[in-house]
Amino acid sequence: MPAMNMLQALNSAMDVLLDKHPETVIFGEDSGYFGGVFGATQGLQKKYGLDRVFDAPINEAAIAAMAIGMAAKGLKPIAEIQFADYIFPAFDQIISEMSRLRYRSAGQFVSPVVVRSPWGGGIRGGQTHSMSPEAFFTHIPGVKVAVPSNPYDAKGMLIAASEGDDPVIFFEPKRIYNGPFDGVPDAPLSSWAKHPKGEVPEGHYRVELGKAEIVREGEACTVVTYGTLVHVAVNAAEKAGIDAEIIDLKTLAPYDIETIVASVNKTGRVVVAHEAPRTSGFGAELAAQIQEECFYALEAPVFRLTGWDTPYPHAHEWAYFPGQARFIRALQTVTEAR
Amino acid sequence: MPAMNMLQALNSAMDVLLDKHPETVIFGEDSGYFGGVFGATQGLQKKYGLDRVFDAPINEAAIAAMAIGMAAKGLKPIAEIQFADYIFPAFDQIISEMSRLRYRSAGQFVSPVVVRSPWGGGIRGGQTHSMSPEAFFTHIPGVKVAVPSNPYDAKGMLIAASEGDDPVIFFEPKRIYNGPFDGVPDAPLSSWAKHPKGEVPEGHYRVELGKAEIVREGEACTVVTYGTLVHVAVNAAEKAGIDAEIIDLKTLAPYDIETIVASVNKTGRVVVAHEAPRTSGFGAELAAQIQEECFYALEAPVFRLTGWDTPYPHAHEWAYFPGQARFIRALQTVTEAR
Amino acid sequence: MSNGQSRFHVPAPPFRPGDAPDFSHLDLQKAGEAKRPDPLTAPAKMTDLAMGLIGVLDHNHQAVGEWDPRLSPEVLREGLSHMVLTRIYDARMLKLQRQGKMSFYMKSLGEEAVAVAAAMALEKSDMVFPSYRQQGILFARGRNIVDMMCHCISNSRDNLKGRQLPVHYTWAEGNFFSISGNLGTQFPQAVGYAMACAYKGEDTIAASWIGDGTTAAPDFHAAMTLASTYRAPVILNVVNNQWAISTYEGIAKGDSPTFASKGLGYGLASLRVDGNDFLAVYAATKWAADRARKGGGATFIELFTYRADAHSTSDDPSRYRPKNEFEVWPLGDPIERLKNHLIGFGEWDEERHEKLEEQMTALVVKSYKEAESHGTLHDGPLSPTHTIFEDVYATEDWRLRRQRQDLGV
Amino acid sequence: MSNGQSRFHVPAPPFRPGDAPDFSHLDLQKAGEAKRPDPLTAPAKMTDLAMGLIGVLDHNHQAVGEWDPRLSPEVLREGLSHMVLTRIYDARMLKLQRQGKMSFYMKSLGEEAVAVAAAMALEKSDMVFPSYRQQGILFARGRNIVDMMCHCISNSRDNLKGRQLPVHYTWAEGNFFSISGNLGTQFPQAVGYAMACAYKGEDTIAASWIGDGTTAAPDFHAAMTLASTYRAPVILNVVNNQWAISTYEGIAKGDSPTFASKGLGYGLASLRVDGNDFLAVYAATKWAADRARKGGGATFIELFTYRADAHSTSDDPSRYRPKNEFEVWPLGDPIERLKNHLIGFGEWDEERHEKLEEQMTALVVKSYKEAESHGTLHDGPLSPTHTIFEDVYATEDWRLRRQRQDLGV
Ligand SMILES: Cc1ncc(C[n+]2csc(CCOP(=O)(O)OP(=O)(O)O)c2C)c(N)n1
Ligand SMILES: Cc1ncc(C[n+]2csc(CCOP(=O)(O)OP(=O)(O)O)c2C)c(N)n1
Ligand SMILES: [Mg+2]
Ligand SMILES: [Mg+2]
Repeated sequence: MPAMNMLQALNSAMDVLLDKHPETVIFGEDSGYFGGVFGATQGLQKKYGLDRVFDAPINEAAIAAMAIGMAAKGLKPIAEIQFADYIFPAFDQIISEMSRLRYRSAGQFVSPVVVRSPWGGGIRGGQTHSMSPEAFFTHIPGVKVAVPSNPYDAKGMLIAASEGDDPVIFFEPKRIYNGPFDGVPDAPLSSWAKHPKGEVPEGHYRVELGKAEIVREGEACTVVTYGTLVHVAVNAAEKAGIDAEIIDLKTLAPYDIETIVASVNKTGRVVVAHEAPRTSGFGAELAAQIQEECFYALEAPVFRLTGWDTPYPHAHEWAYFPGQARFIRALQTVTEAR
Repeated sequence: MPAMNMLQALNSAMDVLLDKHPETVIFGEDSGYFGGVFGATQGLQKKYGLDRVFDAPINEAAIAAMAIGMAAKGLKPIAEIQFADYIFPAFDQIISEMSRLRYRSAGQFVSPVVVRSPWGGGIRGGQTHSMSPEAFFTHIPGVKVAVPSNPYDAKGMLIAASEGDDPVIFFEPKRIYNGPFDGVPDAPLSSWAKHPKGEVPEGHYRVELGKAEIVREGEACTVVTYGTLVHVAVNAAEKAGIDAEIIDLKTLAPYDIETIVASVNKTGRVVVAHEAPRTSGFGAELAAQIQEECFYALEAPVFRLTGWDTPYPHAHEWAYFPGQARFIRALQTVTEAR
Repeated sequence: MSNGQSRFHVPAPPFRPGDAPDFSHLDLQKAGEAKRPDPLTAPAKMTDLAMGLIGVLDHNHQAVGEWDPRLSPEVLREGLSHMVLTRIYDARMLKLQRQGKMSFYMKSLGEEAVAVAAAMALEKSDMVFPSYRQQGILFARGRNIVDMMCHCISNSRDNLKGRQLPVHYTWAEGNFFSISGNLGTQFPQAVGYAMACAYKGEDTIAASWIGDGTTAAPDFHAAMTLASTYRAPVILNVVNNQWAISTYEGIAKGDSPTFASKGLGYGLASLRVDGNDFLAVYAATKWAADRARKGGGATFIELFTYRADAHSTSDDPSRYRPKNEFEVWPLGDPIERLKNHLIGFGEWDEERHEKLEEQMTALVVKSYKEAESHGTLHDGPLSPTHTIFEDVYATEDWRLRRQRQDLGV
Repeated sequence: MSNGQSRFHVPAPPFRPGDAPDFSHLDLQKAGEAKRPDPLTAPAKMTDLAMGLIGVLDHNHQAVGEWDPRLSPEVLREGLSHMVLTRIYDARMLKLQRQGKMSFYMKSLGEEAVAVAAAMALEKSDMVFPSYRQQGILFARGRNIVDMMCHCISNSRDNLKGRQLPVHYTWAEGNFFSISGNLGTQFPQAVGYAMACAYKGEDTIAASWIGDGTTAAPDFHAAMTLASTYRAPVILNVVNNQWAISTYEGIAKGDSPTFASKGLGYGLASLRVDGNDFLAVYAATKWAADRARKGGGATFIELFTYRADAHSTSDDPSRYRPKNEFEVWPLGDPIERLKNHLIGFGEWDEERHEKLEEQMTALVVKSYKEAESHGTLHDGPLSPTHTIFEDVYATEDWRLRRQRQDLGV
């Protein structure tokens, strides 16, 4: 199997989808000829033509609306929002329309759109190229939310999302497009080629949404996270020598409650982690649900390790990002409680 | 002191603000000549003139942006969004601009805008006139979120919001504009004139944001809620004969953690309640924070009583709304646990 | 336009309650005067059509000029019949709403031609994305009235399972999209749908309608930009009935010469049409559909009309505009005009008209009886309660399953 | 425009890498030809100004026609000097970015006149809401270069405390609003600001700039609608440099005749201006400012120019357009053109120009040394870490206090 980085894996997923399904169309700002500002759609316009992979005007609401209309007519659009920070002009189309079309029409019309968007910080993008707005979307009934953490999942989940029947907000942790990241900003970049999930089949396969994966087994505590922080968590656990069980959630809506509960019932201690601000972040949902379901198993409060309740700062990015040091401290706090 | 309903109290607040502060301007769809679809601004254009209270085009983004620009120049705009369901076109202006202007300019520019919006269900409004989108806004650093539950607070909080230095999203529980609601849809409407908080001073006063209020003392459990459900909670506790302590949160961002923690440490049992969908609702934040701070005091999991993870249905509104029956069941569940 | 120094300007309508409305300032282009270019004409060569007013029926109710679609008396009578039915249905539903049979209602009084004529000019396979005020389309496309009513009273046979407010119809079989309560959102969706029709190589097109107030919405710009850039086979209609809720057209229009002229900056074919002239609406829609089907791209149409009644059952227009505005409104009543046109050449008479009204009234009354037999909002039966958990996703996930179980349904 | 049947259409630029660019199709109105109406003229009476091209400097670098602002040689030399400084500053900063001194940079190469001339035509008390490509305004308004650099390298003296990406300046003292990374959002804010100026009875106006690509954004429509409805004293500029990132103007423009023509449907005064002609930009801005100050309301201006370098340090334009496009671009280089104009009537020469460049280079180099003495992004010192918790609200609440304590700062 070839080694692919995450961008190549996403590109390959779209290649497979375009090839297999004539209804697949792909568009976004700079997504056509140029292949996207990160290159995720590179070469696809050339291969499949201007009418299947094309540039869209700088209007994220228009991009979402066009996708909804197309999907209602049976196409399978994959729309790219250039940065997750720029998804908000499309928020109304997503919450009021995309998420509800099936419901309000009692199934007569559907809009199984995939919205891809580079997501998260760690690339010195400042407050408008770093956001992790996933929590907003998990509060919208009718959309699914997915965040892969490696090339293998990225490809398989994108195919599953596009072949599914529901709208999916598909966030791509851009910090790990080119290699996993252990949470130490100055360390040399590692490569996906050395990571087992960097091996990606060429053809069609699916990684179904809604299933989490235990990426590291352990007894001392559970870490529930997704995206870039999966790697930071693994490295922090190694570094701290803490026997943490680490769950890569992958899909946030609907999230895989069974896997979480089983793990927490075993460990009794939990860290939930994300880059987004703390207040009303997705960690709140996880903590609330875990305390409800595992109340009698918990030996310490669910610990929320998150970004701060501030915009994402530019120069002080690493004071904001929940990196290795803060992760280790969190693991120690929950495992040492009582 | 005169008895006022909530609309009259809000109208009186704006009257006071327009009179006292020449920088106050008020606008929104149908807010001018007509006085708003619920009448909150009735009579104000006539009294203060077309340039102080006026109609805006049907573009919620434009309304927010106009308010931001005006506030940056020193005005104190109060913008009305006709229904909270229609705030999403303005979401980008609120999250990317209003909330961050002070931060990204390091205090050189500020945008202390108040966005008022009728909020919540219970008036047969169907899925586009019933939403409670408060959780979204509590996840935005830099905006405050307020939800009064009675005329006295509505007036005092609106004045405090407009005289404050930060942007405030001010949600008004429209179900209780004209009278408190005990959660039983077929019961005759009661009147604010009979409620102590229906007595509202004519002139200027403030109810500062950030402070919750214990509206009913009790020992058996704590209920943390806001808006319409405050009344449903009180009535459910009475009806069920459960000695619940009921906290009217009033401000959601930043919320009054001290009042909550003190109560939960006393009761050891909690219901957090809202109308919005459960997943990633504001109840998640409350539950997450409570379990963290009161872990050793809790005798039962924090119970989330919420709307379902569906759009707000029209005909089945009362199957969606967390009414008296569900409230009583929640109180029983937490108090009876173990 | 100026007093020589910058000042704060807020526009206001010419007439408020108590004023005597007078539309003599309107200077409307006369019926028959507008030229009808070939449907594939370049937009720049027909900008006058956005500034004038395409009309066919003159003040003597004669069809005049190049835009006359030359319809047969049968078709005209059909149009008349749909409009009469629309009006009678609306009136009846309003009454029922007042009696508490439904939570809400919205009439289309005075603007029936906009919907009916357009629907008749389109193919039934064309997808329509209407606002809440084009119920006329449903009658023109032959939807079962009992079904419409079952939706409005949210009963057990409501095809939307009680999920939507009344008048927010959906009818996939009739290529009638799901109406959104959010203004403007469907305008760009219609463009996307039309693009997909072209992508699939189909002959089908899409059409959408928004109100004058909604032209201010962000999604208006999204739709117009998409339609222009991708030359989508779509017809984008603005029903300028001159009022949003209490807000007059000037708040959305500002200093625009006409709503139709907003299309010119996008390079779209842009027509301003007498919306109370059945023949003109029919002809303009046909022209635009032709243009779209032949690869000429989108057309933007302003339908100049007047909202003769309240915005909805939630407002009282006498609080914000003179009561008799509609009476002095120069473009009249679309039903009266078409009726008089038919009478004018002997294809209709007062007696037949009365009979038509009676028939339609009877149909509506009878249909409502049948609809009510399937339940009402207040007394039920409704769609079963467990259905509120369906159709959120294609399949129920654990959260919805648990919540459904929690509710015991 | 059509092949006789509906089909899927996606526009594409005339030239891609490898093609020989040729702008002969452009048919641009010649300098001096456009009429200059009184600034209070009604928009409908000057629609031609949105279709043509207002220019002053002809191909012999002479100032011609009614729009010649008749500026003194001193003012022209000042403008030239600001433009030269802008270009040298940009070039230097790019180099420093390549050396890792800052995270990101955006040049304004080839479009310096747009910002500099406009800034000089406005009053310093007028509030500007620029995009990230009008750094020229800062030079024209005399901002300290060291301060600008301290921002770009996010050091301890960055007036934005390291919170913003480089080039996203704020300078309240200079009435330079905080630049947003989100496209288009500030366009309607500028209108609100201008309305507030009028509300307060001040003479001050506001001006904002967006790119060609950003005209597609929803907030474009918000701004234009507000500006029209409330006749705000604002100048809304579109810098049509023909490229968004890799996306050519046609994706935003669609079939619009010109970007300027998008103003006509809003009833706004709409000008299309040679953006590489310092005198034309100056004159048009002055005209619009006059109009606004006198109560004539808003003006919409398209500044036709060309983005001569990459979008930012994150893209390589040779991947999406011919390398030599700028060289054959008919409107030339704004610095060369103003320089030659001055030389043409003996108020400038090559020697003085070289000296100016040397001076400016020296100033930039010296300034950078000073800036660096206050720290750099990589080596610090930065603004103290605790400042990341400041300015979220007017005062720190318990959440931020605890989080700050948690981080130990
Ligand atoms: C986004 C949004 N904002 C506000 C509303 C509330 N609203 C419903 S109808 C209406 C007026 C619409 O006027 P117009 O577009 O002229 O349509 P008409 O009703 O006249 O056909 C308003 C403001 C809404 N439904 N959606
Ligand atoms: C809302 C939003 N969407 C997307 C982007 C990403 N983006 C940054 S600059 C740019 C291109 C802008 O082009 P244009 O408006 O022509 O301005 P120019 O850079 O040419 O001056 C894009 C797409 C953004 N910053 N904001
Ligand atoms: Mg209207
Ligand atoms: Mg550009």
